Amino acid sequence: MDLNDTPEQAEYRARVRAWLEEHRDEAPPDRPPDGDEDAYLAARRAWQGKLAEAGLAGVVWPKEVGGQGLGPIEQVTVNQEISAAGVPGILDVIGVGMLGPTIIAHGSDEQKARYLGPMLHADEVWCQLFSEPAAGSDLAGIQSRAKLGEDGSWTLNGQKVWTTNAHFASYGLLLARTDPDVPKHKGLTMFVVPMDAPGVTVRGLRQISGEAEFNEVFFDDVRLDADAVVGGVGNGWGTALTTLMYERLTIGLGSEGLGYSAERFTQPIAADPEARGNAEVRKRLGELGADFIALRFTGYRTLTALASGQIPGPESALAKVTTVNAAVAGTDLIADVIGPEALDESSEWAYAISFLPGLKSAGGTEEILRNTVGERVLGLPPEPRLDKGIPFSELRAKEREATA
Amino acid sequence: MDLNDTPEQAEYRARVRAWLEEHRDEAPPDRPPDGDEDAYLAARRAWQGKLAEAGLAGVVWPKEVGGQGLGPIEQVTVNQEISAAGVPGILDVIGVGMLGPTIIAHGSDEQKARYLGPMLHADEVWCQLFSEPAAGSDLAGIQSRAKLGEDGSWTLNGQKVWTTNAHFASYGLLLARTDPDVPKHKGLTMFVVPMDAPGVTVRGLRQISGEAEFNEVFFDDVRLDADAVVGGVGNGWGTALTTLMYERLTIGLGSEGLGYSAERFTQPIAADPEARGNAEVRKRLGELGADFIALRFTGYRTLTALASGQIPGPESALAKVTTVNAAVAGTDLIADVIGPEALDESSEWAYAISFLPGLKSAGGTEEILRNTVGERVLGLPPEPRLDKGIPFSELRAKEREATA
Amino acid sequence: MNLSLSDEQELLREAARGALSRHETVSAARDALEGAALPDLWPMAVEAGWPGLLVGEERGGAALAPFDAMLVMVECGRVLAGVPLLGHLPAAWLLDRGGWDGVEAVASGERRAAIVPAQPPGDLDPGWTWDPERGKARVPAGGETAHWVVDAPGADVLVVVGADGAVSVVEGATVQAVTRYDATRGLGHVTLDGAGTPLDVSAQDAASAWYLAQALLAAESVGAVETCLEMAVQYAKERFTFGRAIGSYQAVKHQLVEVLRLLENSRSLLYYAGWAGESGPDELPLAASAARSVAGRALDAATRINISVHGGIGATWEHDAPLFFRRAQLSRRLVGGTGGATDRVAGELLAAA
Amino acid sequence: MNLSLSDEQELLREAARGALSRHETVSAARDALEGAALPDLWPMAVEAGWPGLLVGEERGGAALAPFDAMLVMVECGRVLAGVPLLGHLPAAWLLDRGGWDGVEAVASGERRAAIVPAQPPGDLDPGWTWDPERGKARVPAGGETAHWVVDAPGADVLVVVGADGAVSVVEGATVQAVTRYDATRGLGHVTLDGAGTPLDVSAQDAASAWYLAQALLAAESVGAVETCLEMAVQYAKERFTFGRAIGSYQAVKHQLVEVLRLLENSRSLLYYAGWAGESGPDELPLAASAARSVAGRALDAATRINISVHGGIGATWEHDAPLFFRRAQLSRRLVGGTGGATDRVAGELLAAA
Repeated sequence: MDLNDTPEQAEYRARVRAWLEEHRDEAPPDRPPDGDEDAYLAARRAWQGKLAEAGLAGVVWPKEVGGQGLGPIEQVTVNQEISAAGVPGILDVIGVGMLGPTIIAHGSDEQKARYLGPMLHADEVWCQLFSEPAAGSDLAGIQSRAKLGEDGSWTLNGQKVWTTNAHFASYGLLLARTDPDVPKHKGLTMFVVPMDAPGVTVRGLRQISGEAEFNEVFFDDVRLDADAVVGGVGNGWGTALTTLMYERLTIGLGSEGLGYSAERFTQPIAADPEARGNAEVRKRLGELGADFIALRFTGYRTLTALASGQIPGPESALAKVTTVNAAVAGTDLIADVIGPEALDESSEWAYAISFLPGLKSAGGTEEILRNTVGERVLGLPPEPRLDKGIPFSELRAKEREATA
Repeated sequence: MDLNDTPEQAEYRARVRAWLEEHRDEAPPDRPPDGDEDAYLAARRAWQGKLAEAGLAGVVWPKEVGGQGLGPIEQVTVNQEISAAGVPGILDVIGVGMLGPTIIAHGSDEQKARYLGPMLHADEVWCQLFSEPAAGSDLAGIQSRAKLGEDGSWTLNGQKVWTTNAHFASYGLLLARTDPDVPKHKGLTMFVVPMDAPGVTVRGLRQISGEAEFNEVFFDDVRLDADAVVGGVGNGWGTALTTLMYERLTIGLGSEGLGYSAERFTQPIAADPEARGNAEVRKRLGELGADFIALRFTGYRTLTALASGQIPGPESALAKVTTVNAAVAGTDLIADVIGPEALDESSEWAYAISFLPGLKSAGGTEEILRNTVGERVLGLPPEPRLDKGIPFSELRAKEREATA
Repeated sequence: MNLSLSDEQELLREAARGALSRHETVSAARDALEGAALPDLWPMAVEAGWPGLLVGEERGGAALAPFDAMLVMVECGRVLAGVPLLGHLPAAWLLDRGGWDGVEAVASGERRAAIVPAQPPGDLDPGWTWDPERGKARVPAGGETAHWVVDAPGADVLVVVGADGAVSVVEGATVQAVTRYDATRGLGHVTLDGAGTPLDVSAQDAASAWYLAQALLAAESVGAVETCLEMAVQYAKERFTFGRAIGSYQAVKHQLVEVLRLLENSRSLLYYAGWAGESGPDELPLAASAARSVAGRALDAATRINISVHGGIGATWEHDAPLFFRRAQLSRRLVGGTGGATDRVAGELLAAA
Repeated sequence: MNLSLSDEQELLREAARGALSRHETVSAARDALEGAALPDLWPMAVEAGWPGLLVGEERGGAALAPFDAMLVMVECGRVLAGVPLLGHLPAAWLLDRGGWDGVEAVASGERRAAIVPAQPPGDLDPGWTWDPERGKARVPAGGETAHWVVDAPGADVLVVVGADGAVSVVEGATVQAVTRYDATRGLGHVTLDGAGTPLDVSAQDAASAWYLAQALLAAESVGAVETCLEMAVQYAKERFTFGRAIGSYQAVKHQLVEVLRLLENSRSLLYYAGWAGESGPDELPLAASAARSVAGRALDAATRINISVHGGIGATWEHDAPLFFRRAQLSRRLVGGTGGATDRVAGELLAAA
């Protein structure tokens, strides 16, 4: 058991740190200042470009597509050093972290050549177009429909939701139903969608805080060429699983990345002499603090597994459950100690209080995560599935009937 | 809203109190002293006989079967006065509270004439023979088998469990499968079983505390006459539902009867100057204390409903969940405050700590209760049932296959 | 023993629900977060006779009991109505007890009152405490500004409970209106210059006013829990995933039943608080604190579970669920806090042991 | 960054599991409740070299790290083995640090040691505190009898941490053996007459011994949680109700996943405590307290859920589940208590803020 870098890792870290030291003045601030969002985004794109040129983006991408061909430990080293330097990381975490690897795994040579370079340098930012209003936990239940025309092109209609960055993305990776007459996992296909195509409409979706952290995206007779298909017609579910695996990996390594930590929740209590001596406050702080510290070491364990070639399983999803619940306990505690002033909309605490309920469902509800872990990790028998083997069109009809 | 007695109720209460005042010296102690259990039971039987003669047992039974023909408020008045007088109540709570009403509702005239009188006077104590090792939450899944002979008599084989009082009961009311080739709710029949019949074996079942609070009962070719059937052959499930309704009622009115209360858990903390000033201890006490007080008023609400002719629904089952969980919170707190000494086997707290885990499952697990309330009270859709309409014998075969 | 509502109480409740249903209070709660003015519901309250609910008949009131006022609060809570009764009712009750001259105008609602409350002494703290800068009661009274006073903005008359439980009437105090997270809740920082008129009430009356506020807040919370449960149950029946309504899954079903369990416990304690407010003053501190404690926990659970049962959509601006969540977050930290009420339950139990 | 076990650690663990599997420790735990003598596992421990795990090689020990000792404790916890290592290992480590003459015999296991620990000063309390009559650390040291000292009965050497953290060695103290609820746990009330020999260790060493005990207890708890989870999962696969295995119901499945979640968090913290015990002494108070806190919560949940998943049968004398429940109930209240460890986590975080 060793928490320290090997000599090679230490050398890599030193190089990363040196580069960041030299270039930190070129970095934009982490959060947009009041005012011009376009200018801010441009600065973040430029910064990602510099990181990519320095080899600090796409760390785990293969060399032949412009990556560094390194491992997860190096990726985490880069994350840690970027965080320590107090500069922002890459802008397009979703593209580089999840969608790029999907194209690398399933895309055609042409797709790789066309899309990966601009993605890595943030010349083109990407968004993930999987979730739909009617298909939440049941991702395969999507209804967006792409119909094949006689000329080999596709016509897309439907709606996506919870789409981060859609309002400035150049492309989206989209899952659509191409055959409703087979069981639901079988009739799906993955597409690359230009976000400026005619018929694409993006609308901000405001969260509890009032900020539009996500978007809804509407598709109205959007025409897609035959070469927009990624991974083959009807193979959309398998292609999407690759994205989801990388999503889990990003979350598994990023438990501290959400900005919640034992230290953050300790600060306001340490500043309050009465609260810091109150047994109930201390119990709550001790419990949530221990949870956050556990998460740090769960991250190290995940990394150890990755470094020895294992892929983290659904159990790393449990880290998300712990993160959300400990953060809720933390904000509850802080607001109890500080009182109504913590609920001022401009307070970091009010922001967190508003943000956490949505985070609970993001990336899979806690209920679905527990199901998955119970079945895949503990080997417990699955729920009876009423939708197995039934054509999607028939399923929908049944649903309408049941709620009528 | 009135918490006080009406003049009529007050007069009834006064009469009950006067009788108890006059006869309290004749009452045995509430718990057996060390030593002769047989003598103690004899004293408790005699005491129930006196209560019955005074009209303080079978309060809600109809007059024509020896009861008082009064309502639930009078029953609770009697319970309260007996408790206030510090004397034990009736010995055969299960017989008089649940089994007698079942016989009253479904029994033949002969059965009522033969059994109800001796039950009420505790000349014959009864036990409930429903639960089985393999049929826990799924009560209808029982496997005890009664086969009809050519002479019209039945031959019973099987095993029952969690049977209170079986070791001194004269009779049991037993649910057995009489037809395995129909779906499971349909092939059941209720029987009266003499506990001294050849082939009946009773074995004590020890709980966590080491005490045998329940029994297992084994039936080995036990012969039952045709007139042992209660409520008709194949009608056992409907007959059992009556018993279960009275069980719920007994629990619903008896939330304070388990001996847990806010006051009881307050006592040891009040005696400890440091604990009573500790914010964390106070928070835990405040929460569980408020829960117990709520239970008291939930009981009054149930009683109000009963008095106006409504039957308490499954929601009164929630009172049991609150009781068990608040009592667990209470014992946890007390043992944290007192330390290991609270875990001395002779301590009331160690006894409660040992007792509560079993209570959690008794009378239906928390999970089943939540299902029932969710479906019957909130109107939520049921779980998909894989066992519906399938003959019992076939179900069993499937189970064996799945676990093989 | 009879806990059923009287016909008059049923009527009062139905009338309240009817009156409130004529206003779009929930969407107003959302608009108010963006700066829109809240609809003025005071005329409706005046018409319904709510301002004088707890004032004697000879002074123009309805002479009803705390439980009746709680029934009205349940209805207000159900729809997040911004009716300033939480501040007014205990104030009006104290003014009536103290025989204050102008009580008729307060009872009629012509003038609106608000209480600047203080927490009565408890088993650990012999002094009166009040809200300083936090929503908690832990600093001895005597500061110059009372923070987070509910319904203070716009009140014509402030009834101030000071150190040692003495009560005075203040007209024309400086009130800085503030909004925090739940825009339906009027809050103010009240600067007291000591120029009040003493009101002739006992310290026991001042204490009862505090506990009355706890009971009213508990009732209001119960109403909000009812709505959250109804919303979540409805959605759980309609929303399908993996071929089944989500309400058929135990994970969802059991959470909704948990909300019901907390709701039923809260309702039971409203009866206790109502009974104590009318007939058992010695038990009012325990009863009202227990009601506040359990209803506060219920509100917290119900608003969070309502959002999570709805999934992502439940956490969006346009959905109603977050408005109830905002209500819960602020209520939990007002008038001594839910935690303070729980502590008081323990204190009362310990003092009686 | 590498948290995988070394080959030696894998071997140590396998050997421990193998050695323990040759004893019927779980049924012995049941029999002991009825007065039967526990099997003496000390010879097995001696043969395996456990008594000297944390003693230097030149003194006859194995010179291993705290994490290695924790791996052995996990295995002991899995089968409720009554091996008195919780008292012995911190004592032996202190005796080695202090260069005590007789340490070879302690390292070999020829003589058994036990620590009479004291809780190091924290952010609120500048003094050392120890277990008085409760399992808590809150009365300043100096009393004559230390209660509830783990593994004291039968120990040849007691290592006593006194007021101000001074450590002394006591041989032949009066120990009153007691049993409480979990008959596998040796407990004693130790009467100290002050006639010990001072041991030359620093207060920091004395503090580390306390935190070492916390980490060992955490590890032992993790082992018990593993077994409970395995038992419950197995049963949930085999037991059918309403035509389905109970493990297919979310109510059961999600509870088992909750145990897994707590277990994984506990395991992560064992790594932290192990690392701090070897390489990060400044972080040991935080790391060991956090491990104890989370593992204690895990043990509490796992033992209760294990019983309830089993239904009624899980609460019977003949079943193994209650034996683990008994272990949890007592462990929670020993060596400062799980609650004390949680409080210390807060204290360390606050002191560092």
